Amino acid sequence: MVEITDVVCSLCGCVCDDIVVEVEDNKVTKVKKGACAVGKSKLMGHGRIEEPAIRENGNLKDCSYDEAIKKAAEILAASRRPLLYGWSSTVCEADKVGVELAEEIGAVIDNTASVCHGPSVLAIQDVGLPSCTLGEVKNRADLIIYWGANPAAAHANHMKRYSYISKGYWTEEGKKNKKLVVVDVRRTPTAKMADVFLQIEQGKDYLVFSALRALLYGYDDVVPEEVGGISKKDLLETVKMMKEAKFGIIFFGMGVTHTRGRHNNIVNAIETTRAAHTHTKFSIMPMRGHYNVAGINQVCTWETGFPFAVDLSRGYAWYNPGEISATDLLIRRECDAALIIASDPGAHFPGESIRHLSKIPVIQIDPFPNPTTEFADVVIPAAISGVEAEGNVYRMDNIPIRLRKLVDTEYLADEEIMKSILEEVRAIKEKEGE
Amino acid sequence: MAEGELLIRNGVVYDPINGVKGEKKDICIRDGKVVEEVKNPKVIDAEGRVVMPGGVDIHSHIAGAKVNAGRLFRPEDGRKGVKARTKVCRSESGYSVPNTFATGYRYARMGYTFVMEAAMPPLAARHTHEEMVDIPILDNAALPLIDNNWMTMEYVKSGDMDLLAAYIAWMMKATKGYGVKVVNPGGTEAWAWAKNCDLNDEVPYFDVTPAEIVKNLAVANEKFEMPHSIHVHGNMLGHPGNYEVTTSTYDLVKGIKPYRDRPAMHATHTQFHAYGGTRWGDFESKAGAIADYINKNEHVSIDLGSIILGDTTTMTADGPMEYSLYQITGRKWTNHDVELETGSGITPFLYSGKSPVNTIQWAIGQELALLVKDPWKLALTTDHPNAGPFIGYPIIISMLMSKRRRDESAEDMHKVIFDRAEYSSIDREYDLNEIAIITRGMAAKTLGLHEHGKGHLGVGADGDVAVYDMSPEETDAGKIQKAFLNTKYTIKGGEVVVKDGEVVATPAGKTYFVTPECDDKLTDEMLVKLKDKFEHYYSVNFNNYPVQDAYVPNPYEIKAPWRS
Amino acid sequence: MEELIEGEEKMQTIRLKIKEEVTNGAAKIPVEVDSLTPDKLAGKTEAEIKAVKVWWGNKEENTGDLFDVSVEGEAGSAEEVKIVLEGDLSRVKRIGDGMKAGEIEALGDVDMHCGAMMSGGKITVKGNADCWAGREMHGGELVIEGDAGDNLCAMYRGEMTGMTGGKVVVGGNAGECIAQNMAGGEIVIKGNVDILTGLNMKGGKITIEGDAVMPGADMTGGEITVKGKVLDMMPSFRLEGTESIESEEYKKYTGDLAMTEKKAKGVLYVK
Amino acid sequence: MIKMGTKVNLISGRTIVQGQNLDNKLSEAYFNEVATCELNESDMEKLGVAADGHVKVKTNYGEVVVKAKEKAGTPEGVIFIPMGPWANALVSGDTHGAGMPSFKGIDAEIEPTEEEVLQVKALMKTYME
Repeated sequence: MVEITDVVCSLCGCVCDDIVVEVEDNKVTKVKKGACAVGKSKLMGHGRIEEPAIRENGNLKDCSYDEAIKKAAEILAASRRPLLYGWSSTVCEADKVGVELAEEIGAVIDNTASVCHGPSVLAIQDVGLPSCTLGEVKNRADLIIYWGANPAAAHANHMKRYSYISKGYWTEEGKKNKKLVVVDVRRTPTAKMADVFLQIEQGKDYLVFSALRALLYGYDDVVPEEVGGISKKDLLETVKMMKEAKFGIIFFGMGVTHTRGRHNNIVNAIETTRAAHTHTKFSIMPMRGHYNVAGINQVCTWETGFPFAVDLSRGYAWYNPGEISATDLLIRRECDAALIIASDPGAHFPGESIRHLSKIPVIQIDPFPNPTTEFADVVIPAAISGVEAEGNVYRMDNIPIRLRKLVDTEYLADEEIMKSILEEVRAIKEKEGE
Repeated sequence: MAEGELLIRNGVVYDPINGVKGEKKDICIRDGKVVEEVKNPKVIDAEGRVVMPGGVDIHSHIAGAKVNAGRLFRPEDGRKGVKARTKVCRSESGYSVPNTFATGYRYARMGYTFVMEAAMPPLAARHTHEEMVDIPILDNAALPLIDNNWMTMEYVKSGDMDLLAAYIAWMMKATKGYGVKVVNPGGTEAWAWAKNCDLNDEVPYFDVTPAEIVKNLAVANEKFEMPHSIHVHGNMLGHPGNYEVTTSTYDLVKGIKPYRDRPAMHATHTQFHAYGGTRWGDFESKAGAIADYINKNEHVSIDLGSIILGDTTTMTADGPMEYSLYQITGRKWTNHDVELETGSGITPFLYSGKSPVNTIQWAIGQELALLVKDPWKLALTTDHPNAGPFIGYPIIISMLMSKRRRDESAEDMHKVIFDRAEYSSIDREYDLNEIAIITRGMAAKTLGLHEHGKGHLGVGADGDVAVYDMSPEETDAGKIQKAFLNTKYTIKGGEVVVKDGEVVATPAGKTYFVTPECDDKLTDEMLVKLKDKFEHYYSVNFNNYPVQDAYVPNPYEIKAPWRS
Repeated sequence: MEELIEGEEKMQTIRLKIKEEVTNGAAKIPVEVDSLTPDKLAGKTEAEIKAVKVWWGNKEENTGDLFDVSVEGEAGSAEEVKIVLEGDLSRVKRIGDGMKAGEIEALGDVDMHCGAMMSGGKITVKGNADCWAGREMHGGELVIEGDAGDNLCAMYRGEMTGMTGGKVVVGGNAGECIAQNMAGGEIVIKGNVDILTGLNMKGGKITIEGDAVMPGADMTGGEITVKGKVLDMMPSFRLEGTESIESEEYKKYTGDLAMTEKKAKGVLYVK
Repeated sequence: MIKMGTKVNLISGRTIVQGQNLDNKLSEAYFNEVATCELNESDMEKLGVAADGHVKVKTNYGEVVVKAKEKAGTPEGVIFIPMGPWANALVSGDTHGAGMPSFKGIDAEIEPTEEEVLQVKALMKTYME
């Protein structure tokens, strides 16, 4: 038995890096410290895609890595509008090869941000993002607002490590001298912990943000007695807390990005932060979901100039979420082949888009079988990043951390698989005399 | 590095570090290095053309967290510079915030082969390195920010210079960094509470002043044989009337004995620090006062931070300054405070020749170059992309070389240029030797890179050469500008990477970093304090903090022994 | 070339009918026709037009391979060119993208970016137009007889300014965030609009004959008139009183105060 | 579509067990967590469904059968289905020019049913028809 310390969790955007595990017979046998229930489940492992496979007459048939990679390359090289989607539950090293492949075959490359915090990115492009690292929150924040976010379920260590319950330099006493405000449609487990819970009417976030801004700027006279299910009295109370804080932070989740208004809700949340910043220090941060969704946004940006939804069909980048994003392409039946890596549109895309995906050739690269496997035509098993493979990832506050390799594996890492596909595609193109 | 031999024949060579001022000369390269002679070389005919060592940029923001945040939040800038991939090149995008590939190609097209990334937040150092590795062709290095760090301020307060040096050494190694960067010392920490600091203000909660931070970092830096001095972006950047803060900052290192023949401080993007007046309404150039100081003293070197007119993306670890800028423009604004270390702000900005303030800024950048007598004391920069994108360098070169060009430009600008700046009264014109100094020689020497083969063409130097498609007699400013934008040839490590302005090869560059050598006992003592910081205040574990070797696949290590 | 009698107008009509095989596959891959504007085709013969490249997915194809092309008359300049697009145009993107003069008529529903960045001439869409029609429009006229999608006349991502000039009329409804960052020009929507019309607008005029949801958010200038109902009125506008427009009473609001009083120079008329 | 049931507002989102089984979606644990629909007590009563009773949820975009679960803190007229294949059978793919489907705030109708809840593989099969 070996104990490994400083293990980095490859599950959610918290990327906790103080985990201790025990490894025996090349398997993680115990998670001793640091991980939440969700992270622990990830580290302990689940059933795998065992062999590479190619679908024949409706059934997946096992094959070698070489055969699967060759088949994948053939599909991609022949495609007029290929989609390369996923990238957030793998490491940046693999993402880089993905962008290179997208350029090589004139593909659209998109990542799971488009169905998660893509709207946040769009908002940042309109107004910017006054933010900070999570350690700043831990050391300084005395007002924490979770808006449309339920960390108790989705980012279980977030409050403990970084925000409400954590202890830092100016926050030695933990939650004792902090205030927690939760804004949500449901009284979630997070909401139950709050000093103030604002139960907002579904879909009215935009209006409430605008009301808060008007109040923060002092126009109490125009704001009506109730906005989005919240009384003016409660809004005024919240504004008072914001103004009186020494360091405030808004964490927002998919409760805001998924709902009516989408990115403009976030624009408004950021504008609210700016308005609060005229009184005191105020920051805002998206609760990024997958452990490296921030990372693929980073890689895609430094390589193409744009964070997601990038069309390279003309050999240069055209960026336009809403047109180039995966859901739109699928619902509009635009693409004629897809490579899905480290993500599961089968489970997380609207049914309408899965319908098209199930009709075109699909290549899946993933350690685990999932709904996407059900219609994938080529299935390539991969090593689990953070357990069987190392590499760089970006936490939700864009801090880069290197995932550790804990055990050996026979499975190829995503980066190796992607490199092989790229090589194979180049060989095909060379043969075709391009 | 390319194997084999290359001969660059009959060029007119400007190699200021070796005292070569426009001599017709052959350059011989074997296996990537300059040699005395070659036997069976590939020949490049440079007949009558200007030949210089590969350019060295002392200060540019090309890689890392805030550069990428700039790209990410400016798709409207991204779409300005798109260019399709070719058989050799990846696709390009961006104007003021180009993607990694465009960054490498565009610098190489201008004849540059080394660029210093000027600000690396230590906690995000991996990010800087990931991008630097992705920038083709260029050799590069990065300066970690060490000045607003709690560790630094605590040692400054306690006066433990050796422990501060031990911290610098550890940080240099942990970040694979090149030298100590200072940005708005104390002010960025204050910004975490939405405040700022002037040079002699107390930093909230830390009981030290920015002046003390600067001085002590300079002292601690010189405890090692560091190739570079501390690299300082002082307090009150961009504020009218800041020139006195600037010269007071320079004064702080007077009397500190540098390890070798370089100043004890490099003061960067000086244009932003040479402001007179009391507010924007009576804003005026104080380039003359700054130049006077530089002319009379040897302990400070500067780079220009010269303005390029047009839209750009400003970005700096100076969070409060970016906030002020955003308040002026009302445009989008990103801020990113980094725990225990630093911060950053980003906002787009349009420099317009119709604006009196921007006009004076334009004048100041060039006035500095024209009024500082010794070009070895200054380097050409635009603090890319803060004062404008680096692809504007040829504009500044043509201005410095042509009084006529400057007069023409002044006519197109706001009339304040005639009464609140010295611009139109200066007759000096740079010659090509001086241009070679401010675009390669000075930077290489100030960074200590000339001892590692950069910035010159002496035997043993790297085979990095720029051949410009112009004769040394050229006086047409337009033609000069064009020649400096796209080389006839750029050669990197003996390999032709640019031919006729097109990138033809994209070898990977090297990452230069400095390893200060520090006594174990000192280090251990320092680590007690540092580990406590990690245990209680950082959000990343100590063992996951240092940049792993995997991030620097092409390393070039420079050891910096402790000075006895 | 034959000399023209003064005053006689030359006119060229270019008919482009998309071939069925382009649109009837399992995947409906868009064809991008930014190279087929009157400006770019003026003076070209039928054979030359057939050879103009258009992007279809990741490959460039000849116009003649994707469209049946016929040309009547001749033209010396773009003003004299009329392009008629026919067939299933629902996956034809960038119709009239960047056009400066001349006329385009699209006989059916069109895909995204129709009339994007146009600065002159006229586009008539006989059906619906998908998102980003009239994006960053500077001048000219865009008539959409059916519905318009989201982001009609908006800016490109990250840009400060959307539409700056020209006129747009939509016969049916329009989608979300139309006229975002609008700085000039005029838009008339005969039907209803979805959320956030005129978001962050700074200038220009929008008339909504039907209903609107949260119109005028973050506006700092310009004018929006909603003749139908306003659902979810922004809570950060100030009611200034009533005004009569075309002999009907309207409430006049100014805003958006969420942008601060100094900037809140937008005017919103609501019946 | 003829609408029969009670009108509700559908939202989807994460849960902790859903997260634990993110890499384990073909499992019983995932099915038991995700193929469910949370309602408040009074809505449960109104519909006349007991805990674990089956309900059919319909929207303009599809319909699906899931198990009902009572959950305090859910507002009246709102139903919550954990993010996953069952919720996604119901949501709109219209991204309104933003790339993001409408995962929350969908008009839906809900009614008790005797029909079985489809396992994930069977559910995916329906897209291949």
